[in-house]
Amino acid sequence: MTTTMVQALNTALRDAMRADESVVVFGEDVGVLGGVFRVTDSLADEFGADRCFDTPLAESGITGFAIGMAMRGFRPVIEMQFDSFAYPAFEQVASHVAKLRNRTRGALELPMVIRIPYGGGIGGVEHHSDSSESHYAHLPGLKVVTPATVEDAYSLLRSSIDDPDPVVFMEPKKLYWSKSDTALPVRAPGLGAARIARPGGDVTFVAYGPSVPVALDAAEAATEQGLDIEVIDLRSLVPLDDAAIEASVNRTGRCVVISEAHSFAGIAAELVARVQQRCFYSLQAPVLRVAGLDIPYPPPLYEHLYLPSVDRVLDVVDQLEWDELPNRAV
Amino acid sequence: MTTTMVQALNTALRDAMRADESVVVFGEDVGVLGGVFRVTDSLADEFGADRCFDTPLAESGITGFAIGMAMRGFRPVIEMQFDSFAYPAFEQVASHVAKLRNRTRGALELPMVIRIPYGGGIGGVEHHSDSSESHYAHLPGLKVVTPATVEDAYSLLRSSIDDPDPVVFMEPKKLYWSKSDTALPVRAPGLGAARIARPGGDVTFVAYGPSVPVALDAAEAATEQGLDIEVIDLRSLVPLDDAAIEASVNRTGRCVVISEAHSFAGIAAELVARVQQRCFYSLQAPVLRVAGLDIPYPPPLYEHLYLPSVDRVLDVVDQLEWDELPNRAV
Amino acid sequence: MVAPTDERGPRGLLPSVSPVRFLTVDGELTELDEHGGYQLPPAERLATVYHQMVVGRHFDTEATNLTKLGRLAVYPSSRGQEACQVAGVAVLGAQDWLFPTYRDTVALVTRGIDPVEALGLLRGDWHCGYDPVATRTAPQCTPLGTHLPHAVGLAYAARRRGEDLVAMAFVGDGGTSEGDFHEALNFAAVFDAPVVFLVQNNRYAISVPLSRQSAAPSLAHKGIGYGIRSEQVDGNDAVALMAVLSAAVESVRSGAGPMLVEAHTYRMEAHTNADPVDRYRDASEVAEWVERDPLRRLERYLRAAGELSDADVQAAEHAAEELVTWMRPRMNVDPVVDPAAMFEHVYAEPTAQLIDQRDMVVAEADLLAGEDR
Amino acid sequence: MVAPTDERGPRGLLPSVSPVRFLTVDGELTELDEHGGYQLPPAERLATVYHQMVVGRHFDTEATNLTKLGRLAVYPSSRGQEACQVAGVAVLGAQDWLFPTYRDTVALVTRGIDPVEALGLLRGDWHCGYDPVATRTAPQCTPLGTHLPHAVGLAYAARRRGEDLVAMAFVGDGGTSEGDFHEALNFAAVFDAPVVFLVQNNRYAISVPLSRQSAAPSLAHKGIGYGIRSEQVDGNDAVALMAVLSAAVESVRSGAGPMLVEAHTYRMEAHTNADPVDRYRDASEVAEWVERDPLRRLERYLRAAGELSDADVQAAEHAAEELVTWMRPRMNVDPVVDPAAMFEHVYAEPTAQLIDQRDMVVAEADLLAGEDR
Ligand SMILES: Cc1ncc(C[n+]2csc(CCOP(=O)(O)OP(=O)(O)O)c2C)c(N)n1
Ligand SMILES: Cc1ncc(C[n+]2csc(CCOP(=O)(O)OP(=O)(O)O)c2C)c(N)n1
Ligand SMILES: [Mg+2]
Ligand SMILES: [Mg+2]
Repeated sequence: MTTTMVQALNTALRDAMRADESVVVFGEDVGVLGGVFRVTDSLADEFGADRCFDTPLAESGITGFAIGMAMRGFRPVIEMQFDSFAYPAFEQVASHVAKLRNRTRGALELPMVIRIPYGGGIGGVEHHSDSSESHYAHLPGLKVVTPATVEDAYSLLRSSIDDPDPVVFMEPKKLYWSKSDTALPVRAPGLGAARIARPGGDVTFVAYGPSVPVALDAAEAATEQGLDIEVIDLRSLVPLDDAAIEASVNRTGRCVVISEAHSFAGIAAELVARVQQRCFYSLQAPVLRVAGLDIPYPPPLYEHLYLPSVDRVLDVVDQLEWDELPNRAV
Repeated sequence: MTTTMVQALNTALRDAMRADESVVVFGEDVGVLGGVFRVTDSLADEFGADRCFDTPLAESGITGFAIGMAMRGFRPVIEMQFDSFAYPAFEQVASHVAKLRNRTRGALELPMVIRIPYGGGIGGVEHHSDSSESHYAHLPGLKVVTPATVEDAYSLLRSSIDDPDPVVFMEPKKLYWSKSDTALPVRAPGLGAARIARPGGDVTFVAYGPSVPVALDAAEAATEQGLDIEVIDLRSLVPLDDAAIEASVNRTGRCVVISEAHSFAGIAAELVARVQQRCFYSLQAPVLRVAGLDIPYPPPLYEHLYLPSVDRVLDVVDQLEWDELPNRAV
Repeated sequence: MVAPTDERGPRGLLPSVSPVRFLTVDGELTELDEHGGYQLPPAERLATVYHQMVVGRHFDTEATNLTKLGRLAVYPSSRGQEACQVAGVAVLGAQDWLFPTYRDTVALVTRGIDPVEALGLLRGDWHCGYDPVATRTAPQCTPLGTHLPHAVGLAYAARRRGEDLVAMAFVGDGGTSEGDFHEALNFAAVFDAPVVFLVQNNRYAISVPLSRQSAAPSLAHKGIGYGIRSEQVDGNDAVALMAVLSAAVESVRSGAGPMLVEAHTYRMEAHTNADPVDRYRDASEVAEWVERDPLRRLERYLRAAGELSDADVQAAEHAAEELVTWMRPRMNVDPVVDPAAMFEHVYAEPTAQLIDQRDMVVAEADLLAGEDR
Repeated sequence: MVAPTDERGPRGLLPSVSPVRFLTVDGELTELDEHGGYQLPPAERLATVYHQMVVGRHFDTEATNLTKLGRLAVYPSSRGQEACQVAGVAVLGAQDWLFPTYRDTVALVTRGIDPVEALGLLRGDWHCGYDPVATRTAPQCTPLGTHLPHAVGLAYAARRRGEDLVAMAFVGDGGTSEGDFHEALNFAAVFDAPVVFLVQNNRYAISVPLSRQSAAPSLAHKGIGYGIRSEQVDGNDAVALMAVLSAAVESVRSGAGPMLVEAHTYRMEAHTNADPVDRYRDASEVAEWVERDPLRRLERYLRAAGELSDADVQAAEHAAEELVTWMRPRMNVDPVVDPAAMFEHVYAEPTAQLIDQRDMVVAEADLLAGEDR
């Protein structure tokens, strides 16, 4: 049976709600409508309006309400309708969600998940395509998780709901309708373990979420130049699997980080900074980035120019200080 | 006459208000009280309650109100009382302040300044010591400026108020009471030009705001090891003076970035990423960071352990892959 | 400590007990006690409003068609809300400012904005297709409620400059739940800013019904909590809207402080073309509201009053057809996409970093264009 | 469309026209029409409240002293607001939850929290010095208004679990301007959460006077905009507070939905010890409020009513002295600073990255300790 990422997320929520009565789902339009992307489809039907319900339109309120429910034994899974519509909740997230456990020396824990559909590529009008993961990754106390495959969508969401810490679960909108034939449930290792999405020996691509398919396509295209590229799918930005990245780059000696978020001061910069520090003596070339442009996310007719593309990635691969490319070396 | 940074900022506001009637100052407690740090001291007296006034306690409202005033010809300079109390305004900043010019193809410009006292080191209780600059630097459309000296406090604030673009002006609380004997006004080049705070040939320290004195002290201390360290004070994070950093690191071959913000996915990571890309062949060692720990900013009794210290910087300098330290080489 | 009987006192701030109504569903004049003390607007103005509503309805239908043709990324229809949107604009002078949401494209067209420019956002051409300064119309706002403090700041600024300017800010029932709604109303009251807040309560926020949005007696009851006078009005009754909104604008213009008006209306279509509306509401509910159609109601009234002839109706239809005929071919042209344009207006002058990125994108595009040739 | 006469209708939601008052400034019983229909609370309860207020006042004075000794980073005094803070806690059961702000340290002590733990935040020892779960008291909240939605969520959650629990959330006049206040009240009403919102309107937000904060007839008038019943009360009248707040808690507990209570009071001291209060307010204003001192007022009333003897007063003073004597030496001990503690509880388990950072910090500290030796 073919499953889309949306369906996998939906199944993950359903299975989590079946497994644990304290899991509740709420947000804007998540009830009868099933969410604007249908991720919560029919949960209200199966579990009733007490366990899956709509709220007034107020993201700070939703987040603060979830904190309160978590303080009293629930495991809230809340939906922010789109990336930039989570911004009103920023204070709650930064000053409370991220800090409550620490502030209270562990007396209050917040096992809550904030689901945020993010990124571009779906032709959304302004404010519907931001990649806001870097903001969350910069706030200690949050875990930041993002799937790139249907299987991981299921598995990572289940792990996030099970996790005792607050998780910002970023769902790549562009991949919502991607498909897989794997039967659910599948469970991968918990949060913090990256995945080698494609093994290779010449270059390491580090990617996550919406950029993983771009990385894979670019790696495939690069075989024409005789390049054998490894693709790492991070799965979680916090905690980060340094070991997996380090091992790969120490083997390949070259690394490109791919991310849709604005380049400047984004998470890709962190990945570059870590790799050049940890793998300094292995590096044959600087660690390069293919990231979102440092402009407001453009209108639909322009977004193909904004997004990291296979061509742009290949151009950057060309800049990796090759004496001669492997295929020419044969 | 000795001037503190607070006084220099106050003089800058005063001079800007005298020079241009459209400059207005508002926020929480900026009127009669003169701001909790006295940066707006006596402005209400001199310019009247129409040009310097208190608002209700609502940072999103303050920011949105400033946008509206800027749309109708004013140049608002607004104060957020402390770093983390700007978080409620995050949506206004990210979705409007940063984007309005671009959204309207330049028809609406926003010559406004958001002043944010930031960083730690003053014994503040929780939520009073965040270094939030990385969030703003990650949002295209904003300029992000921060002084490290009394002179720059004046000069950069004047330039920020004159600027046609919205500027997030981050004031290092720790340096508010630092002093200088230079007479005001002083004007340095506009936004985007870094400053060599101390010339040197062995290592480049890249710092800004509250970390500049730490960098200078560490550079001084390192002379004991025979090290001659250059300190760059960035002054503005956006626009960034790549050229100044690049020229320095190409000379020194070694670079340490110092920043109080949380290390992970912070602005320091951006600086590291840029340096390793632009100066790859000059680098004798990985570019390292001394940044804020990845924990919620701790309580007053712990903050000395959190902040980049001279000792910590020197420890990192030791890790810069020296065959032998210069003084031993003599 | 409190002076409950001053001129801002409770009685003067609360809205009418039930929505002000001039027309029955059949377009007959209601009894005086439903008028809430407001005056019947002059017939010529109502005839103009009728004309604009007809144009608005046609425009709206055409925009919905354009989504089917793939010419718009998305379209949130104004159908059923034309009386609110047209009246909200009709009561403004040219110098006044309008602060619309994504839903209010009919208001833009009524404001005289070129319909193709008005559809810029939804076409995906640029974020705002018209010039806000020239049209005195802020960009349509998507993040809910966030434009309300802008309206307050702008109106206050204008008053400070001695300008005769009122800001009209639209917001939905859902939008009233956001923190920015609260902060904007409070600032408006504290700074005495000349703003009319018009809540188009169309009873849904996408799928979320009003009952999940608020437990208040009416959304207009929020005004008193800020010391803002408020009113509620039948939002499908163009006559009542014109009466209430012109009084509101006049009062605000005279310096009596901001006002909050709630218009009770209904979103006839789905939230947008992409919204499976049947999942969350009954066709029977929609049917009830067909009965209250604002256009038919006004037409009946004006005809009965002898203020609208067949020729007038035809003239309106004709003007609407013309507008649609004018916009259609222009909407069928693919907008020019200039890669370098993305980098303009990020700042007044691009930074060095942006110039590098622009050069990269332009080079890529040139290469691609070369390959295409 | 609207049912203005249902049980949530306007009349039932608005507060009394003027603040409910039982005691004159001189501690005499007011006329019945000032009681707003509330019952005089039982004398024993009032005597207990008196006792707690005395203890609270002494504690507050001691805390202010501790700042002078450098033992606290900062202290926002409760002086003048003891009636609000003590009554707000006195009406709660042990199972109920309190959501205090940074100002409400007297409330914490009344709640039975160890005063040294209550001062943890201000001492700089840790962000929250007490165990919120054991004490059913949320950490004192600094970001204004942000704890209010937590109170709503927690109270709703408890109701869902069938628990008999009311949440009492304190907020200042300034805090009511923040968006989170709005969102919290709206959620409380829509979800029928058992919460009492107690606004301590002490007429200042640091230096910002009430007139710059709100133009509403009273802050209690905000309730109706959410469909929340509201009341206003003299916040320096412990009898009125006990009457109104116990009725509020009872009503909320019975399932009648949330309530908003505004207590009109006054901040006698500066905002904190670091605040130059003379810059923005006249001593004469403060002098007026000395007359309304809540403690003296209650004492006079109880004495006149024969409910308070000299011995009772001495017992209260004695208890207060004991508390202060107990806390003083403990506050003079330097708290132990364990570098590794910073890294605990960031997550349930530290990440690999955090362990690296912890090891670095601990090594530095060890080195330093070695050097010190
Ligand atoms: C801050 C924010 N949150 C969520 C959204 C997503 N969203 C777009 S329209 C909408 C419903 C708004 O309802 P209402 O305010 O009643 O206006 P209507 O669409 O009915 O005109 C939502 C939730 C948004 N645009 N902004
Ligand atoms: C979101 C936010 N903005 C600003 C501040 C800074 N601040 C601390 S207390 C205070 C005044 C609050 O006044 P009020 O709510 O009336 O409470 P009071 O101090 O009078 O008890 C301000 C502005 C803050 N803590 N949080
Ligand atoms: Mg609506
Ligand atoms: Mg106050």
